[in-house]
Amino acid sequence: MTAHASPIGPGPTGPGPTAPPPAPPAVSPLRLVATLGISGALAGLLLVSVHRVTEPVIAAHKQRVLEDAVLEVLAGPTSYRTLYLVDGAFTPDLPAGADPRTLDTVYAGLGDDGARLDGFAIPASKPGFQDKVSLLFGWEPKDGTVRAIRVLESRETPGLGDRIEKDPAFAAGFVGRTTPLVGVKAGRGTGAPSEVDMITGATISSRTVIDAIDTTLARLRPALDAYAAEAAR
Amino acid sequence: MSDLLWILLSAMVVNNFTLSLFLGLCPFLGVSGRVETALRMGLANIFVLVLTSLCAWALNTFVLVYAPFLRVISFIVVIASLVQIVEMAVKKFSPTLFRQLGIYLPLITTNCAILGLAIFQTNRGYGLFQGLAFAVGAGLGLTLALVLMASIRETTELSDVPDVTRGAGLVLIVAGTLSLAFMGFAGLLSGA
Amino acid sequence: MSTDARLLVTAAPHVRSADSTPRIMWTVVATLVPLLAAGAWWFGPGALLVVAAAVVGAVVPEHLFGRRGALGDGSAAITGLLLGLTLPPGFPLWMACLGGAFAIVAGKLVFGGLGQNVFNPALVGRAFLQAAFPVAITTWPAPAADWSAFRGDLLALPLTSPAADTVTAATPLGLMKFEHTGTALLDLAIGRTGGCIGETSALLILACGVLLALKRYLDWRIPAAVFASTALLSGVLHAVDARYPGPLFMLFSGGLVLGAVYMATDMVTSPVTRRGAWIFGAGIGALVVVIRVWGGLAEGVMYAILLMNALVPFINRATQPRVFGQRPREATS
Amino acid sequence: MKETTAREDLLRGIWRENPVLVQMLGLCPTLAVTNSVANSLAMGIATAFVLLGSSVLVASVKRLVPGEVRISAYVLIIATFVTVADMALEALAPGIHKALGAFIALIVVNCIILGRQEAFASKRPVGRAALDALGTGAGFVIALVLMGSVREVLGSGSFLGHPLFGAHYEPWVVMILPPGGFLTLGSILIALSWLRRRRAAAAGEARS
Amino acid sequence: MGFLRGFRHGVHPPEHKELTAERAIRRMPFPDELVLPLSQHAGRPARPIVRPGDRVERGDKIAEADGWVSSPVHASAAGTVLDIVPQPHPSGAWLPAIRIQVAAHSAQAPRPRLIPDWHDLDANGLVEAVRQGGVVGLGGAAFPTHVKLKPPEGRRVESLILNGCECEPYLTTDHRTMAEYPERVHLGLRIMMKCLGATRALIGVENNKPDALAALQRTRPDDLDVDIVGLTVKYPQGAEKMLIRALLGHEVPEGGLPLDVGVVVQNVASIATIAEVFETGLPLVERIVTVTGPGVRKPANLIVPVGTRVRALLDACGGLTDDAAEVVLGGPMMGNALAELDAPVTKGTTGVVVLTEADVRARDVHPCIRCGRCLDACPVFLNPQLLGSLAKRGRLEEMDAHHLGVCMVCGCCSYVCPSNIPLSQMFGAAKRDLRRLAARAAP
Repeated sequence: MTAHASPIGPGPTGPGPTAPPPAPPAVSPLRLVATLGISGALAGLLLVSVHRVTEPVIAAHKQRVLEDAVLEVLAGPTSYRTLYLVDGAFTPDLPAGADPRTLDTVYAGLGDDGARLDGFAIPASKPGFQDKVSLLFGWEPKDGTVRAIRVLESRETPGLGDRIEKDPAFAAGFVGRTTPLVGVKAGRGTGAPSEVDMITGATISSRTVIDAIDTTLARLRPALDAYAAEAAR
Repeated sequence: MSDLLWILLSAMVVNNFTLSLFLGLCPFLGVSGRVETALRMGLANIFVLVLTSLCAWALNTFVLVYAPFLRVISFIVVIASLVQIVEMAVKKFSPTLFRQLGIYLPLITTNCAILGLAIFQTNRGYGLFQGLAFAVGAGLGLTLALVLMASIRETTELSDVPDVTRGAGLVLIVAGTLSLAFMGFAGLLSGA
Repeated sequence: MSTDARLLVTAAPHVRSADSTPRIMWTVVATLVPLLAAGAWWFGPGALLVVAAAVVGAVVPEHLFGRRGALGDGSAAITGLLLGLTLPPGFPLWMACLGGAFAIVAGKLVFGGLGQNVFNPALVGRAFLQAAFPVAITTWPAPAADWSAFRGDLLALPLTSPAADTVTAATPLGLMKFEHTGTALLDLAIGRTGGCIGETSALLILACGVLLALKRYLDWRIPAAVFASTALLSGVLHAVDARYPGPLFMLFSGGLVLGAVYMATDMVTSPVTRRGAWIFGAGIGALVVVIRVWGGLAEGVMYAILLMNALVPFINRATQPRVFGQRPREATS
Repeated sequence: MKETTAREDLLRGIWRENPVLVQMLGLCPTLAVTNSVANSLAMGIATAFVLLGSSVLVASVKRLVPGEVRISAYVLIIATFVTVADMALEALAPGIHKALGAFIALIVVNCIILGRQEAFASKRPVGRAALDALGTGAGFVIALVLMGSVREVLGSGSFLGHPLFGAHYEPWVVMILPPGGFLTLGSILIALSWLRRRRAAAAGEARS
Repeated sequence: MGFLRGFRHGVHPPEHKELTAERAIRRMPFPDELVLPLSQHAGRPARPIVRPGDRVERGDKIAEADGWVSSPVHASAAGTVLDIVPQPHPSGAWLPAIRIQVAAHSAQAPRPRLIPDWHDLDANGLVEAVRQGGVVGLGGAAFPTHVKLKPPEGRRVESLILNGCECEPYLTTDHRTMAEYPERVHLGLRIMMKCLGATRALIGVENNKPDALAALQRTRPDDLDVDIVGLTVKYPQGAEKMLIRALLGHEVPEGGLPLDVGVVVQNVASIATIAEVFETGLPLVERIVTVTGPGVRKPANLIVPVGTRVRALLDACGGLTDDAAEVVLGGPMMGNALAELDAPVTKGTTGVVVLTEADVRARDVHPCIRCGRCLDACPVFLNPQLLGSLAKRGRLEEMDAHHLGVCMVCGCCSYVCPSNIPLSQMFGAAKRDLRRLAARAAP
């Protein structure tokens, strides 16, 4: 919002006069810079301190949220490993100087022994009805089936499209389905293993989720398969 | 390419900066009494938004990776200086343009659309071109909303608006209706 | 006559054309009656109740807060009727009533009543209902076994949800958009399809529209421009990629005919200039195609008209007629 | 400057010169985050915190800051407090932080805050500045919660997350969508204007 | 006639000309008293040159033109000057007028020629003769004719246009004039072309007067380049600018005069009067008036001495019916309603239309519904809808910027408005206010 009172308001703001306080005559530029510099430094100091206090809490929370989601869609494993797509292959090691946000990232579930590959948790996103829908889905590389899905962020229509996030029945419809998925109208499916029931009245939102999974897999599948084959050996 | 187009259209109509994200409301509710003014204000905004997007991208890529907590401060400082520099540059190189846009530039500094753009762009992790598409879309969206509101207000000025609703009340109801109408764009380019 | 005291002194002109605003409005109301009848024929008597609820919702606030005698000009009745005709047959009555009230209050009264509003009030009400109750308004109840039985959950108590287990039947546009299934053109033309109460019988609406256009109670340019631009755009798209629905389907499905004939031509919210009318109509047609083809919604007529309503002041400005004797150079100012 | 009492400084911003409902400032958050009472409350408190902090600080250091860089210094101070609030909220209530999103950071450009610094804190003693900030902050919270209540009750059928009308209530979804924000604030302003007019009319009648 | 020429926009009010269209012109008996306002023309009022008690003969000059844009007044009957006092005027105001007691049983004898024979005069002499004859435009506006006959130095008049449209409903004076005195029309044309040096003339006649067209065709002189053109029936075809557009396709520039496109327009009645003045040698002392409308018992086309009170004129037509409600001087579209029947017929009075209660019943004014009919009606392509809402809020400057100046206050917008908004009345008032403002601003 601007500091300029909007003309539609009922009148000038505040009780005080609008004239600035009497400026001290001729302040040296040095003092101006110094004032700003010092206040900047103080502000920085304050921020750094607060950051140091809050950062671990925030990071831990983020980590927990991610972990929850990853483990939920992996449906089984209790630990996982983060993989980055570098030069067409997944590797757990982040190359020096690379920004992890710009790389495709998946999470490989680890079996009881802490080493065996047990499914992938894969993030996917696609523009939906209102805005981008982000989700995480668990995927079984052996037969290409979906283990579970969880919509992480969406701004779909409340009561309609947001059921992709809020309606457990919708998410349950993905479990065990073979990719690539095909959306069908609820109750109209033929029973094929790739069919997923869409939400009545929220076809666009439902299809967004399905398409996000399909396109992400289409892009990453070679690398995922290669990694799975490597791990199986 | 379709990604960039979606970002642009999304910021422009689907999630219009003003009508859906409530950014840039001050000029929308206040300054937009005349269509010409609204148009110039919108153009000035597009200009500054694009520059801001560039700066925010540069800051995010080269500076804020190391000190994310300085984000708000550095954005606001950069935007303020940016507007100052633009104002000076325009004044020097195109006095005509300055006469037309000049008075709007200071208003833009504290327009939350500019800071909003920088922050949204950062939160969504947009790259350089995505950011530019976002900025252009947002600016066009702002301009569209401003011009629509201005032309509607020119008409309602000539209507027998009851005293009770005259002013902010009516403007907000109109904005609400515009916002309802823009819901028609929901899902644009997503169903295909 | 001995004294001149009886002489009237009025300003010129001393003769006036016979048309009056109430006459225009009530004629429009009269032409809506066949549409109501068609709605009742296809969807059962419950449809009439929905329309009646919308009319009551519109008329009561107009009476309470409007100008003195504002009901007499018939415009509130039109708003209620048109809103009712754009609702699904089994729409809960309390919602229809709320929509009618919102249409009149937010769509008209806040602007100062008849003639002052910017947006078509009926569509403001419809857009509000669409945003408020997205599920109910996209629930198209399947035909009941008995013609006279109420469809859907018409009688849901105020503020409560309609029963969730309504059997639904899809609209032609929904079928096309989400299942890529067409509907026979004849069914579309006479209205033997799912859809809103008043929008299914395209031919009937057209007939009423021609009647009104002949009486000059609506500007034929607007529907003509809507149809032309819709047909042209969808024709081009269809020619490029046959997956897109063809122009005839586009024209006859959904609310396009009703919208073009009755909503877009609302005098208050459409341009006053002839050139403006063409631009306005063409814009509606283009937006309809854009929303139907690339948007997330099956139907876009309502939004297209509302968006163009918002542009009307701008269009009026831009299409001011060139004044008699004005040199072209000045005409741009 | 007209002298005001401490009581006036505190109470003024709450209703009579309510920053949102009367002065029409800070509309962006008022419309953007008030789709639930909890969000409104959090946003209001965060803003009030920034306002209080900045006012106290500005009032304390006003003699040290030269007029030329006054605005820049204020913005710096405000931005600092906003960042603190942002980080604190993210650490303490991550759910609400996610819901408010970018709008926390946008407190920086909330003109209520800069406006109070310019109009009041930079000219008055620390105590008065604090009172003024408290009053204005409270007024902001009240306006936001008013908006949030209307929108949550109608739009979700609940208050602070507690269902009010039972399972059969059909929420008016539009109220928690963007148009609902505009429509709610518009209706509130029209209602207030109507009340003011009625009161003025009544007062006029009483006099005559 | 083939393709009919016309102009764009305009309206089609019911004509009602059948009441008098077939009735031959007859002479009305002299009234007992005449009221001759000093201001019967556009421009400065005339200066009286008689005193109470003076005896005057028919045709005597009783008031002298005061300046170039002014016109003298002549006694229209022999009698005695009673007084010079304010009297009811057709405009609604009370304005100074010379009252003459008509000499009873006077023969109103023809007198020696007061106006010289036209054959002997050059262009300047003709103009002066017309001026002395007190001839003004008889179509309603009453602009002194001699001014029109003398274009400014360096302006050439190519075409003379004769306005025989008579587009106002009810009126038939021009119609009867053309049908009964076509030779007079052609003679007037000849004199006028000589004055102006124009080589070409066009007579525009609306197609609802076939007998007038036929009569003009029949009597057309072979040595003159005269086009007699049938036009579509539409109001306001008789407005100068519309007529020029219809006949020649030219648009008179905004703020300009017909002269700017090389045209002078003259009304048929005025031209016939010029011919008559030169034929009889008598100045303009009488004119043809249509007395008509559902509120008058015996509608007629009458030759009326200028200065006859409307009451006397109506009595000559059998008086008013019981449901008569409004007496309009001029046509119903642009004419003035009379407040008092004592007002006289002046040189500019084309007709007296008496409307009944059923015609003029007050109608409810509704809010503007932006139907755009006024835009489709406005013959000068204004946006009366916008101008009307600006007028309602008194935004005069903006009205001016939206070309209010072009408005002729023809009444088309008011006529079509389904909400009965008095648009043209508002525009007339706004134009007056603007003129007043401009006059005040001028040094």
